[in-house]
Amino acid sequence: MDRPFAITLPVGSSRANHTGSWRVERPVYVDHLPPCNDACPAGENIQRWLYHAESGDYEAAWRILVEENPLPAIMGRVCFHPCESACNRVRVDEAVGINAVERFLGDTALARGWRLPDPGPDSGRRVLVVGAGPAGLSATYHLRRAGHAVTLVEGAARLGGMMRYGIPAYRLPRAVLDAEVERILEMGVEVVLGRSVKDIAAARDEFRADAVFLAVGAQLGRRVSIPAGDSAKMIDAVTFLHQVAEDDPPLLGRHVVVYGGGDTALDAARTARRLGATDATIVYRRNRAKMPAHAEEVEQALGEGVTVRWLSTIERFEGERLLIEKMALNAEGFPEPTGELEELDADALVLALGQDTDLSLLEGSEVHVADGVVPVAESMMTDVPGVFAGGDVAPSDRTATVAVGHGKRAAKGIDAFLGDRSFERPERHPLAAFERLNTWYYADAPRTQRPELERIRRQTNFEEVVGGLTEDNALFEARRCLSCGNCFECDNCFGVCPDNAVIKLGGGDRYEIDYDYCKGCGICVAECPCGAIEMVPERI
Amino acid sequence: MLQQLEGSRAVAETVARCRPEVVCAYPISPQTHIIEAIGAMVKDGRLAPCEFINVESEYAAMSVSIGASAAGARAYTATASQGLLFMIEAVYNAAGLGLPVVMTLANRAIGAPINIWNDHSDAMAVRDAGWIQLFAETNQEAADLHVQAFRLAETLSVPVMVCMDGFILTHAVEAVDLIDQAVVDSFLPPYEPRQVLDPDDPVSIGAMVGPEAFEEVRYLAHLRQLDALELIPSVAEEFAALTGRASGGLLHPYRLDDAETVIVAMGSVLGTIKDAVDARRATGERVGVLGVTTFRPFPVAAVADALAGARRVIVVEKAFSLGMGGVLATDVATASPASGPELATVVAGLGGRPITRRDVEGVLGRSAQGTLPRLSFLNLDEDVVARERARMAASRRSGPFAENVLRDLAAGGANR
Amino acid sequence: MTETRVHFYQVGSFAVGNRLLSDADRTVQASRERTNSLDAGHRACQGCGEALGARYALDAAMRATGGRLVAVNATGCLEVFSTPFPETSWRIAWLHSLFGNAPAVATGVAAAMRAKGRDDVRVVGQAGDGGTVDIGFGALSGMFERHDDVLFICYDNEGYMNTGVQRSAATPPTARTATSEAVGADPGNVFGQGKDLPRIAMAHDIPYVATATVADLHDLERKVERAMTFRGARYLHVLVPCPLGWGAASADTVRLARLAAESGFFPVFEAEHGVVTGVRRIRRRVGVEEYLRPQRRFAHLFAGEGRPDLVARLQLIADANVERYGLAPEEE
Amino acid sequence: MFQVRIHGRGGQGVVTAAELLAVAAFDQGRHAQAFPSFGSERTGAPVVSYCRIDDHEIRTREPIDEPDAVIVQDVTLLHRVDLFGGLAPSGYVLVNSSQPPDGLGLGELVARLPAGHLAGCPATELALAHVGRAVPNVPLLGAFCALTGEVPLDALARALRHRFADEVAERNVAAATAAFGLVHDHEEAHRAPTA
Repeated sequence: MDRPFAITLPVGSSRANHTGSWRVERPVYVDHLPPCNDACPAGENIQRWLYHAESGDYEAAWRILVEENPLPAIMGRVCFHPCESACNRVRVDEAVGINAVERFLGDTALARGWRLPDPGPDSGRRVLVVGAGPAGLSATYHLRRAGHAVTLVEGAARLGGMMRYGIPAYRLPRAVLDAEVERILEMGVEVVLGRSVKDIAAARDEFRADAVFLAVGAQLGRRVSIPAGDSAKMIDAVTFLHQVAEDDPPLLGRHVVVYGGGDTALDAARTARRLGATDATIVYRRNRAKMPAHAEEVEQALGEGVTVRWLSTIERFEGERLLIEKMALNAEGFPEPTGELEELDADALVLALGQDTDLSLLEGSEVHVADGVVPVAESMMTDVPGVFAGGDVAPSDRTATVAVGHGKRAAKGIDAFLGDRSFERPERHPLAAFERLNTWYYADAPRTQRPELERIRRQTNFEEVVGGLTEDNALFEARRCLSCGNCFECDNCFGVCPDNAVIKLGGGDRYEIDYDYCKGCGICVAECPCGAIEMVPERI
Repeated sequence: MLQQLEGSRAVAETVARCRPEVVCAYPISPQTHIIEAIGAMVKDGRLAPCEFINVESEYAAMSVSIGASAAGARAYTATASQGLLFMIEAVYNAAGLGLPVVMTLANRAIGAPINIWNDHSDAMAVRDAGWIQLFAETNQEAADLHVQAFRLAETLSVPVMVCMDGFILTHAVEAVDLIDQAVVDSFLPPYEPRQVLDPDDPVSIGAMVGPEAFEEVRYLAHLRQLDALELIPSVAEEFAALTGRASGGLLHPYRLDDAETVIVAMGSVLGTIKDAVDARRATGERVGVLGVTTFRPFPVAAVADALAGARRVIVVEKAFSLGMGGVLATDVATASPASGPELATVVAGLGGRPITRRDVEGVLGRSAQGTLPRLSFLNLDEDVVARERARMAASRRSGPFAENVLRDLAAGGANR
Repeated sequence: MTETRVHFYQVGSFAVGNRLLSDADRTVQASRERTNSLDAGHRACQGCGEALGARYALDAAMRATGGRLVAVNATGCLEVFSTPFPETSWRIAWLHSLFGNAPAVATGVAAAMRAKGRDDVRVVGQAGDGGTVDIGFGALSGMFERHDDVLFICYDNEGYMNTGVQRSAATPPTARTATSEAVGADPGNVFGQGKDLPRIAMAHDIPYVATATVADLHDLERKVERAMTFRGARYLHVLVPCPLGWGAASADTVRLARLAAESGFFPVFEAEHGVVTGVRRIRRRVGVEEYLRPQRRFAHLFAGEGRPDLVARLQLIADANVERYGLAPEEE
Repeated sequence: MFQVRIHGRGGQGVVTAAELLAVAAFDQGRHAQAFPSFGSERTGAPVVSYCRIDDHEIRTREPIDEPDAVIVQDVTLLHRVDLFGGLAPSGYVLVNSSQPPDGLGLGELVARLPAGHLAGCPATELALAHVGRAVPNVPLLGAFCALTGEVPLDALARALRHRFADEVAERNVAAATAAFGLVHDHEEAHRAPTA
């Protein structure tokens, strides 16, 4: 160097000074489990598919979605989205409309004819799936992906189970159901319709199945004894909806009363309205807050003219007249009879008091049944090796989404069983708690957009006639995702480091800390919007 | 071309021919005429390209010069007295950074008490700053020294201060042969910096240097000063070859051959002293004069050589270090030959007090008689001093002594 | 169904980068090609706001000028921690002269460039608040009034941190420094003193004056870029929290800068030719207490029974800023 | 060497007068040195300037204590400032006045100096008439040329033309010439009896 000694220095020479030695704590990148993923009964990687949807790559998003769930257009309509209840954004403004985006992706896939992934290489093993509801279909899909042959046996005339016979068409258009079911069948499935399996062991032998997945659902409407006159027309909701689904609706008359407080009660009441009932009244013994039905469903039902008599029980049903007793909440919040009676006009009473499973096919088998359901291990296997059970027959919440999740887990359990491997659920990351987020960085929805957004969100959770999201709105909604717990490459850490000690790898490869220079100040951690960096004590 | 013009004007014209690219101006007597004239030349386009900047202080004047020089421009400014002290931090800084700024110092006393007239206190206050300090004897030399100053500064990467006596030279109208532009251009090539702020080849200039290298940096700067001792005479010779004028160099000896008594001095007073020496020589006294042109770096060897034959050396200087004595004299003593001449310091001309030929002859006379003390103050009014001392002894609140002295003088010494 | 264009980009323009934005809309800092004008290996404290601010501003200036930039630095933390011999952290042409003369030195560089016909090369002068509002003030004012072609950036950490946290004319009232100790009836720095340099700069009628913080990178970079569209003297005043001097956690540097702006205690605005042309309105307004509490230099306001009277006076300052510049969030 | 000391007040061109005189002497191939009294005086304050003229190089820098000529640009300075200290026995005195020296109380000087070495000149009036400004310096220089013969009038005229532009130069030359004429005639009148 011919420049003046010490007065003039060549640029960037300080890189020789490794200030990383100052550090007592080091930042490390982590991946935490987003609450939406955590809450999803189907085990969807919601945040990941939203990530792709955010950039408008809907096919990539859909492909990640169907890694877990082959029925997004259906779930985008019927799922009660616990993901949204868990969403951290609730504490910023409102939850991300995950369900609506899922539906958008599902519909887009159907419209563009995207196909599910090809089946895996033939394993030479066969699995008997009993019941073609969401659990059975989900299991079928995942088993095919693993390369196992599937024989799908369904007692009804058509596939879909409760999705077809329990959920009214205004919530789930049959064209959507058919299309998503058909797409699974395209993977190559042996289907046997109209065949009720009576003996599980015999059927296993008959179909030369190496394993069985039992997913017959809960098809029996629960009855209670209500003093009633001979002329009183009573029907359980499951039967009622099933008949409607088969285009053979019973004649209920103009005044229909539905007894119960679950979603099925609402479906029954709303269906009755559509069938011409001038009034459909739900009688429920507790108050609105205690109603097990989902709030949106209640809202929609009320909007359609369904009336609800909360805090009421049915005392007696004599043809055309129903006597109900008013209840009052006691100090503990439980309803107690008041003795106050009231009459209602009623041509028919629909009982929506819950469903039971028909497990007669297990009689004589060694499969253990307890409290009307089949206890299963984590792999969804019953006491009997090779026999798995899921959906409504397994102890769990009885929703289509849970069933889809069961189907997936059972398929993995079966795959492990067939491969003589032990089943292990993948390790779950710690939960990405709201407290880890720096929500400052998330954009507020622009003011001009908010009324529109609210309208859209209203639509998304409404019934079919309202329609799905436009692409722009789906994109907008996807972009509301906070990416809790997982780096989404916002460059904050790269930018806010006073020591240039964050290396940007780019192109989806995120970042690395340059520990040669990182002094451990922790700004990157503090300013990471999604909590994907944490400080750990320096190893000494 | 020989012209009859004011010293400041001669310097301004000469500096302009050195093609400075950035000139800073802040008014302070007695240098102001110089930058006024340059400003006019820039404004009317005679001097171009050149940025003439009216700064808000001398501190800024030197700072702007530092920035300009570091960016590769030839930078010039002028100041005096308080102005130099106000910029002193930047004066040191320019030298420390090795930036070849050239500055005219129109020498003036330093207050308090405020005094606008000539002496050398200002130049002495920055003698350790790392600048080359050249003292002009005449306006001709003042003008010529600026051309040499740019050449020296840029060759060595050391700033150069051309010192000329305020008013006595800056405001004197006398004949000066202004150097031709072509001669300057042949003598002074465009500035090629050793370090420069260039976005295409970025460097950091002005790093913090700790104990591990500071001494080396300072020593390197000292070596550059020693290099200057070699370069200054050769540049002066080259200049003489082009112009026929003996401006610059380390020393100006006058009638030193066989001189037993040598007066050492700097600046314009040398003319008066030469007249006095001639007068004494006419009476047969063996006296001579040694003019010091290059004060920093101090030409120790050359001074020793020049004084080798002297028996008495009298340093007449326009500054002194309070509580010690002569400043130039101290350097001369350091340089004095082994023969050990008798050394006397005469502090003279402070705050513009005239030094006449008669005064100098008086000094020579006292020296010859052996009555010249080692340190004396020329024409000091001992009575005034004694009376103020008495006032101070008599009363605690004797008041400001400068004002007391003025009042005393105005009253014709009756104010006892 | 109404079609609505998407204007919403997840983190919008709050984060440093955003894969959903076009390159042009991302910050300079989001780019792997950024200059890193101040490079790694410097000796600033952990979490130094000034190191951050300097890289932000100079990288933006480098982009705005296509790399034709020279920086002049006053003495201070930034200079000391960036260039201890034999290492420099600068990747740009950089000069340090003295504490109080950076504006004048920058003038000199600009003048040299002009004389050499290098109008493409632009000059940035930079100093801390001491070098700007105190010791460098005369030189800065001179540079302003001459309209020299210099962008001067003050990295304001509200005190003399390099020398061990002493009070400057930019230290806020009640703040404890080594020369305004938190003792006596009026602990910390006194009320009613200090210089509002952005407004003083505006009074010079220079083409551009702006304030910014290290908490809003987009805003800061845009202001540097805007400043570079003007010729003449320009001034940018950047609030850079100092973990050491403020007694704050090193991780809180950006957060404190954000709270300073969101409380209204530090108004973020810009002015052209002496007229305020834009403000960064508060997004989520907070009281000054939220800003002050995490800083030990204000600890005496909250210790024991606290000094709610002094906090209230500080709140009045924030309120006055909100009023003067119209900083209130749109909802208010 | 011929040394001139000029007294006046700030604003009367005292310093310029010395400089013009030096330039005129230089024009004659002589060495000349002009310098002010180095004050920081303001308009109206007493001011002194000096000019040395010689045929050899002038090295000395000391103020002129023993002038060969004293020019008084403002009669109000008379008797207030020591105007004539050190004046050579055969020196010259030129006063800006239309009055005779006796009337100015300079009888002692008249007696001391050789005949014809003391002259008055209504320089202010001449300046007003020719230049339009009450600056007496240039007419006094014209008078100086006539009084001392140290510098010829045409050299002064060239110095004036060097210093001033066009019309201003000519007006000054006219003023100097008029003054020269007045003093010259007066001197002739003095010499006539002795001739």
